[in-house]
Amino acid sequence: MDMVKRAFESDLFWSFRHSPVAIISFVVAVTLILAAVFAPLLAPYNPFDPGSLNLMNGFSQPMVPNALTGDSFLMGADDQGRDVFSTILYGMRISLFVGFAAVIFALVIGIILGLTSAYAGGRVEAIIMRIADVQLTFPSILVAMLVFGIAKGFTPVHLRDQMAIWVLIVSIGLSDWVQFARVVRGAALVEKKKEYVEAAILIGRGPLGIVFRHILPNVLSPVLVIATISLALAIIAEATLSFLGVGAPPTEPSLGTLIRIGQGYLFSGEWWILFFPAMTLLMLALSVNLLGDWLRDALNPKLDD
Amino acid sequence: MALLDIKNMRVEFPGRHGVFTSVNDVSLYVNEGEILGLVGESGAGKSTIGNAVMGLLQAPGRMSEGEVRLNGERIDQLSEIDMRSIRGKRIGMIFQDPMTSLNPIETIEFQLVETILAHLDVSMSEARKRAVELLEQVGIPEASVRIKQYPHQFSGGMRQRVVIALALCVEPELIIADEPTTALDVTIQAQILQLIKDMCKSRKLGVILVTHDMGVIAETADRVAVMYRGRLIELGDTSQIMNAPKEAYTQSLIAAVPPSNKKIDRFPKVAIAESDGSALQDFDLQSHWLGRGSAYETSSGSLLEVRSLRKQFLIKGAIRPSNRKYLDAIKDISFDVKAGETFGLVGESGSGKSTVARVITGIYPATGGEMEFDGHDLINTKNAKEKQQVRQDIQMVFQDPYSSLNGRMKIGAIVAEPMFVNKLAENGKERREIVADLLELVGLGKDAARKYPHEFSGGQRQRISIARALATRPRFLICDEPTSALDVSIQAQILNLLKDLQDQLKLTLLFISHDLPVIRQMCDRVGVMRFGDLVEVSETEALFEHPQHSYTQTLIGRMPRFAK
Amino acid sequence: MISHILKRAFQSVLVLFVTGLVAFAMFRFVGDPVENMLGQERTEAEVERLREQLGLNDPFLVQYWDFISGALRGDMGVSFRQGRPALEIILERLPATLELALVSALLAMTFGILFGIFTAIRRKGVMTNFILTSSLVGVSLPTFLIGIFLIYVFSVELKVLPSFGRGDVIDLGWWDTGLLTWTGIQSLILPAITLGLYQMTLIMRLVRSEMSEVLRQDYIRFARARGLPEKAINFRHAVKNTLIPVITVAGLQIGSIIAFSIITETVFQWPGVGLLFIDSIQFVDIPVMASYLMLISVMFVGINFLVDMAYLAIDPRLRESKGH
Amino acid sequence: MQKKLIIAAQALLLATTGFASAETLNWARAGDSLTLDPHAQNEGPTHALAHQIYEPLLLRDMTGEIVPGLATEWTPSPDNPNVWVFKLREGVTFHDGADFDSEDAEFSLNRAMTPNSAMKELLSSVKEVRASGAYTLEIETNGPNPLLPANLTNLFIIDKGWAEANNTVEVQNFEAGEATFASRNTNGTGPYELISRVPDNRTVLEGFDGYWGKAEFPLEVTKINYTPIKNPATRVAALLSGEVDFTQDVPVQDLARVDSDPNLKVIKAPQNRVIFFGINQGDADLTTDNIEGANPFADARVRKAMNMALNREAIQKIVMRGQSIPAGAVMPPFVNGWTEALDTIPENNIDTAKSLMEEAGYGDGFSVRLNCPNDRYINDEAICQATVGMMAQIGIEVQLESLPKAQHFPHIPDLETDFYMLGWGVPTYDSEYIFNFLVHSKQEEIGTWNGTRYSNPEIDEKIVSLASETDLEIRNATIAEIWAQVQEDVVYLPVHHQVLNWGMANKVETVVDPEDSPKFKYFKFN
Repeated sequence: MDMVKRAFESDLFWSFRHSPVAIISFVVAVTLILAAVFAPLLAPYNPFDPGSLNLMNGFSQPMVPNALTGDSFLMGADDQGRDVFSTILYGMRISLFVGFAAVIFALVIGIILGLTSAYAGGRVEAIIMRIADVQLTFPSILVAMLVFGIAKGFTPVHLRDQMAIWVLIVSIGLSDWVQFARVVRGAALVEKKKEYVEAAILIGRGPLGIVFRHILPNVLSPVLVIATISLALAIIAEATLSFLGVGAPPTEPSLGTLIRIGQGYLFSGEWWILFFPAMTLLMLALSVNLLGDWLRDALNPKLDD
Repeated sequence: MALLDIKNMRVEFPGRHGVFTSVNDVSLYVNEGEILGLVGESGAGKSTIGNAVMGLLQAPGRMSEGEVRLNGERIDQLSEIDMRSIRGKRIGMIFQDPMTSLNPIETIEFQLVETILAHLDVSMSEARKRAVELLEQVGIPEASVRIKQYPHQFSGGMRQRVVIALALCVEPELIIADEPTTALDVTIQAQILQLIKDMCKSRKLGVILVTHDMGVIAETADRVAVMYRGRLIELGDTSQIMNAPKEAYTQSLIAAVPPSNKKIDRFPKVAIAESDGSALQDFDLQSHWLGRGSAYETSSGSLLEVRSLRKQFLIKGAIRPSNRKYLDAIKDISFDVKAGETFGLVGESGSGKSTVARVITGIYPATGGEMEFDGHDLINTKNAKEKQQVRQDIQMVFQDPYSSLNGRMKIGAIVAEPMFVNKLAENGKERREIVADLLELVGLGKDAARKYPHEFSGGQRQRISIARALATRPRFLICDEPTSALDVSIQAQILNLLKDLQDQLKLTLLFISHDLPVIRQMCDRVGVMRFGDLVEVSETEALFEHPQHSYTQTLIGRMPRFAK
Repeated sequence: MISHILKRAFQSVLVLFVTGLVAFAMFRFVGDPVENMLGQERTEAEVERLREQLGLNDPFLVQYWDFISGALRGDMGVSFRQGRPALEIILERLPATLELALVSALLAMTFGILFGIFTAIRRKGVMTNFILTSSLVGVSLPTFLIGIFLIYVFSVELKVLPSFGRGDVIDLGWWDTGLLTWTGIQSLILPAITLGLYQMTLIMRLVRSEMSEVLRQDYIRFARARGLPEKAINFRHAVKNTLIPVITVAGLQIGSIIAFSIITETVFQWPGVGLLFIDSIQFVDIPVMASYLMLISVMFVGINFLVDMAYLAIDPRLRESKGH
Repeated sequence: MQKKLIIAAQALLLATTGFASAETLNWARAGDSLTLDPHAQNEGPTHALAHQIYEPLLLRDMTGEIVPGLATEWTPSPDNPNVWVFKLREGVTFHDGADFDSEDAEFSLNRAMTPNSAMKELLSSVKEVRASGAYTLEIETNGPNPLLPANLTNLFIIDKGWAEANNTVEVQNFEAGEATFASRNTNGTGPYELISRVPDNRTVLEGFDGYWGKAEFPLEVTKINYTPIKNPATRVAALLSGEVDFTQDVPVQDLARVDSDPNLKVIKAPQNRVIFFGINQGDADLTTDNIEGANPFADARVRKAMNMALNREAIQKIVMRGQSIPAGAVMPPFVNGWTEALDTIPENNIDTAKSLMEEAGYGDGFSVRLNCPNDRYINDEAICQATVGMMAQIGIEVQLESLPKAQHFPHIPDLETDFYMLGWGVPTYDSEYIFNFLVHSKQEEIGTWNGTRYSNPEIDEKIVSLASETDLEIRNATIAEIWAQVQEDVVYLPVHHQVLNWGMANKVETVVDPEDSPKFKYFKFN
C-alpha cells in the first residue's frame, strides 16, 4: 500500500500524468502486451496448429468471405490460409518473449559484469571492459549470425525446433549487454564514491551486501531507461534477423517472420499480409520507444553512451 | 542616486506544488565603491536576487513584481538582446565554483578575448593585450604565458582569479559575486576577498557579495542585507548588524556563529530555524540498550595510538614498479587520542585529514605504520572476529548529508542495518524499538523511520547519520566535517547534539574540520595537518592563542573573524 | 603516449585473433561447401577428393592455423564460389560499401547533429516533437522494410530513383567510385537514407541529451552572465563540449554502419561486401566469409584507434597526461 | 504541378539510365554466373551466361530441340558402334580472331574431362576424343552410348592456342590458390563478346561482329547488361520501374501485377524440374519420429496415405498461384519414359488416407521431422508448410526444419533426414538419369541422391542394364517396368513440375527455354 501511495505521489507519476505522449504510449504498449499474453483467449484461430488450417483460405481478403470456403477473416488470411489477426497475436507473443528475454539476459549479464568491474576495479575491471570492447567489435547482427551458426552445430537434432527462439534471445542479448555493463559501471563508480557506501563498510557489510543491497538499487534508473529502449531494439532486431533467415520458424512465426513473409506480397496486391503485422510492430516498437524516451527525460540521468 | 536600485522585487517559480515565491518584496540598493553583503541561509533567496538582476532566472522562474534600476535606468523589462549588452558589460557576475565556471576545452585567452570582443569595439590584438593586463591585475603570475593554458592547468584559487578577470574584463559598474569563496580554502579565501575589495575600491565598483558566511561578511562588506525565506529581514551597516542586530532572526543567526576568539559551552538556540526536535530525553543509560555497550573501563590512557602512519595512493599504474607514481596522502604521522576527549584535526583541502579518518576506520588500508585501538592492533590483525569487533567500536559521521544516506532505503532500515549485520538485537521487534529510541535520541522522533532520506533536510539527515553510527554502540566516533555542508543555525544544533551525546554516552571523538572556529568550540586537543604532515599538536586554547608552527600562524591569521 | 599506442596495438591483435577463432568456429556449422561446389551428378569419391583438397578434413585447429598463417602473409584463401583470391574479391567490393557507409554516416552525422542541437536548444515545441517522434518511426521498423518501402514509393510508383545497383561507376584504378556519375549519385540516395536513418536517430538523441546536459553547466551560465551572444554560447561553447562524447559513439557507429550495410545491400542489390557476405553464407564460401569478418574487425579496431586519437586531439584535459 | 515534376524526373531517369535504346537488353535474374571458365561449374546461371559467349558442338534451342552448334552433323560411326563422328562447322572464328577447328574441340572436351572439371560426369562414358580431320571429331565411348549427343549441349569449346598462351589449360584448382585466366577472361565463338564484368554486380556483353551465324539468327539484341538481383521484391521493383527489360525469376505472387502492367508481359513454360518429397522407407527405425523400434514409413499403406493426403491442387492453386503442374511421378514431362498415366496425380482423399493409416496401425498418428530448403525452389518453404498442415489432417505431426540449401542438401546423401524435399532436373531428357541418381540403391557411384534407403536388387539390375542396351524398344520397356514398380512402392511423393515465368518488357519477343537458359541470339524486338 505504502509503495503504491509512494508511486502515485512520486515526481515520475506526476510527470507521466502531464505527458500525453507517455500516457498514449503506455496505453498502446500495455494493450498490445496484454493482447499478446491473452492471445489464446482472444484469437479466433490457433495459427500454430497446422491441422486446423485450410490452405484454400489462402489470401482471403480482410472481411470478405473466401470464394472457395466461405470463411471470413478480420484482417484477411495469409499465404497458408492462416488468420492474419490470430497470427499477429501469437506472433507478438513470440516477439515479446524474445524481446523481454533478450533484454533480461543482457541486463543480468550487464549488471553483474558492470557492478563487478566497478566495485572490484583494477585488473578485473580492465579485463571485463576489454571483453566489452571485443564484444563491440562484432556488430549485433554478426553476433547473432555467429551464435546461430554455432548453436546449430551444437544442438541435437530433436531440439532444433525450440532452438531458434533461444538462439535469438542469446544472440540479441549478447550483442546488447555491453551497454548495460557500461552504464551500470559508470553509475556504480559514481555511487561507490558516495559516503553511504563507506558507511556500509563501517557497519560491517560484506562486498556482496554492499553491491546488491546498496549500490544496485541506486543504479537502476538508467538501467530502466536502457532496458525500455533495448526492448524495442530487440524486437526490431528479431525482425531484422528473420530477414536474414535466422529468425523464428515460419510454422510458428514471430512478428518479424510475418513481415519477412509479408514483404513478398507488397507488389502483388495482398497488402494485408504485410500491412497489419508491420503496423503492429510499428505501434509496439514506437510506443515502447516513446515510453523509454519519456522515461529518460523524466528520470534525467546522464547516460554514458 | 544609487548604482543599483531594487524596489519591491518578487520572484516566483511555478511548479508541481503550486507557485513558490523565492523572493518576496525585497528592496535594496548598492552605491558605487560599496560592497553590499547579502547574507542568509540556504533557501533564503539571496542568489535568486542576483540572477533576477541579471535576467538569468532559470525557467519557469520569473520576476513578477518590482523593478530594478541601474543608474536610474530600468533594466528588468529589457529585451533579451538589450539585456545581453548589460550582462558582462555593465554588470559582471562571479560564480561559486571556479572548477566548473570555465569552459574546459577553450583556453583562458579565448574566453577572455571572446568576452572583450563581444562588448568592445577593439581589434583582436588589442583584446589580447587587454586580456593579459587583466590577468596581471587579478594577480596571476606570468600572465602572458598562462593565458595560453586551459582551465584545468590552474589551481582553484587561480581559477577564481580568472573568473574575476572575466567578470571585470569590460569594466562593469556592478559585480554580483555569488558565494565567490565558498569552494576555496581559508588561506585562498582571504586572498580572493582582498582582491574583490581592492577592485571595488580602486575601480569604484558596486559589489553585491552573496554569501552564507557571516565571517566573510564581517571582513568584507560595507553594508549587510539579511535574508530569510525570501524576505529581507534587516538591512544596515556591517558593524551595526554584527554588533547590534535589531531583528530576532539576525540575532540568533549571529549567535549561532561559532566565535573564533573564545570557547563557549553550548550554542544558543536559534529561534526561527527549523525545529530542533526535543533536546535529549533523559534515558536511563544503565538499563538502555545503548548503555550496555559502554560497560568498558574508561581509562585515562590513550584509546587510539597512531604511530608513523603512512598512506600512499597509486595515481599512475605501470607494469614496472619503478614507473608507478604515488601520491603521499599521509606522510608519517603520529598522535594519540585519549579516552573521552575530543581530538580535532584541522587542515585545508588536500591536507590528508579525511584520509586519516578512513585509514583509522579501515576503509583504506594503511601503507605503513602502527595503529592500536584499546590494545587491539588495527593494522596487523588478521582475526576477522576481532577486526569486526573493533570496527563496531569505531564509527563515523560523514560530511555530505546527501550522499551519506542510501536514498533507496527507508530511515528505519538505514538505522537498523548495523544491528542487523552485527546481530546486535534479538529480533526485528527489538530492532525496531531500538531504532525508535535512537531516532528520539537524535531529536527526530520515531515516525521518521517510515520515511525516505529525500524527505529530510540536511540537518535532519546528519541526525540520521549520527543515529546510524550509534547503532553499533561505538566507543569512538569520527566526525569528518559533519557540519561543513550545513547552514550555521543547523550547524549549531548538530554540534550541540554531538556534545550532548559525548557527555551521555562517554564517547571519544575525532573531529575533523577545516573550520577553525568550529574546532575551537568542539575540541580538547587539536592537530594541524598540511600536505599529509601533522605539523603541530597542542591543547586547543594554547594552539589558538600561541600557535607555534608558521603554518598554524598563517592559518589562524587568515581566519575570518568578526567581533561581536 | 607511445606505451598507450603499443597497448592499443596489442589489444587490436588480440581482437583479431579472437575474431578469427570465433569466425572459424562458426564456419564449421553453416553448411557444407562441397555439395554446392559439385553438381547433382557428383560421386562420393568426388566429395572426398574435394574435401581433402580444400583442407576440410583437417582438424579444426589445423584449419585455423592455416588460415591465420595465410592471413599473416596476406593470403586469405581462394573463394570456393568464384575461384578467385578472397582478399581480391573483398577489396574489389569494398569501395561500394565504403562509399555507401561514408555517405550514410555523413548524412547521419549531419542531420543527427543538426536535429540534436535544435531539439536540445528548443526542448519543447511542435517542430521538436515532430522531429523526435518521426525519427522514432524510422527506428521502430526493421531496416529491410524501410528499404523496400522506399523502393516501392520512389522506384515503382514515382519512378524517380533507381531500385537497385550502383549506377555507372568510374574506375580510378585502385578505387571505383559511383560518386562522379549522375546515375551513381541517384543510385546512392535510397540506400544511404535506409542505412543512415537508424544512426541518425541514434546520434540525434545522443547529441540532444549530451547538449541538454552541457547547457546546464555552470560555464554556460557564466558565459551567459558575461553577455555573450546566444549563438556563440550554443554553437561555440555548448556544441564543442557536446561533440566530445559524441565523437566516440559516432565513430563506433561507422563500424555498425558497415555491418548493417549487409541488409541494405541485400535489399538494394548494392554490390558491396555485405551482399558478398550474404552470398557467401549461402554458398558456404568459407574464405570469403573469414576475410569479411577479419576485414570488419580490422576496420573496427582501426576506427576505435582513430576515435581514441581524435579524443586526445580535441579534449585538452586528456592531452598532456594522456589520461586513462 | 507535382505530377509534372514526377514526369520530368522520370524522363530524366529514363534518359540517364539509357534503356531507351532498342538494341540494349537489361537482363536480371536472381543469381550470377559463378565463373567465366565454362568447365569449372555445372550450374544454370553459369551456363546461361556462357551460352552467350561460348558455343557447344550442339545445343538445345529455345524450344528444347537439339540443333547444330559448332558441329553441323553427328552420326554414330558406321565402323565402330562405340564411336560418334562429328562434322564441325567451317569458317568460325573466336572473338580474338583465331580460327576454330577440330583441335580446339578435342582440347576443350579433354579439358572438360580433367579431374578439376565440373563437367566430367557428363563425359564419364567417354574413352577418347580424337580430331580425325581438320573439321572432323570422333568421340569413342566405353560401350555404345546412344544418348551421348544430349550430354554435349552444355560442353563449350574454347580456343586451344588462347588457353595455352594464357596458361589456362587447367580448369581452375582451389589448391593452387589463385584464379585462372579463363575464369576472368573469355574467348568464345558465340554471338556476344564480353565487354566488362564485375561478378555479382554487372556484366556487359556486345554483339560479336565476326559471328558465323549473322545471317541465320535474328541477333536483334546487340548489347546486354546483366545484373543479378538477389532480393525478389527488388527484382520485381526493377522490372516494374522499367530499369530491367527481362528477368527470369519473377515470384509467382507478382506475376499478376507484372502481367497487368501495360508495359510488361509474362510468358510461361513447364520447367525441366520436378519437386517431390523423399521418405525413408528402408531403415528399421527412424531417428526423427516418435515411434520406438519401428519405421512407420516402411509400411506402404502409410506412404499411400501420405500420397493421398497431399493436396497437390491446393498447393498449385494457392501456394503456386496456378504456376505449377501437379505431378504424379518424379519425372519432368519431356523425359523419355514419361506417360500421362504415370503423371496422373493420386486422388486427394483424407478419409481413405485415414483408414489406410488405421489399417497400418497408425490411427493415432505419429510425429516426424520434415527437412526443407528455403532458398532453392519456387516457394519451397511455403510448400513444406502447407504439407505440414495436410499431414496433420491424417494424424502425422510434422516438425518442419527449413534451412538454406547449403545446409539442407548435404542431409540427403549423408542419410541424415527421414523426410525431405528435393527437386530434380533431367538434362539428358531420359529416365535412366533419374533412376541412376534417385532409384538405384545408394552406393558410392550410383544412387547417390537416393535418400529413401529404398533398395530393390531386381530394380537395380534393370537400371544397370539400361546403360548398355542399344535396342531402344527393349530399353523403353525396361524403363516402363521400373516406373511401374517405383509408383507401386510409392518411393517418392511427387508434388509438381515447376513452371518457368519470364517477365519482360512488351518489346521483347521470345519463347521460354525449358532449361531456363535464355539464348539472346534468338530474341527479337517488336
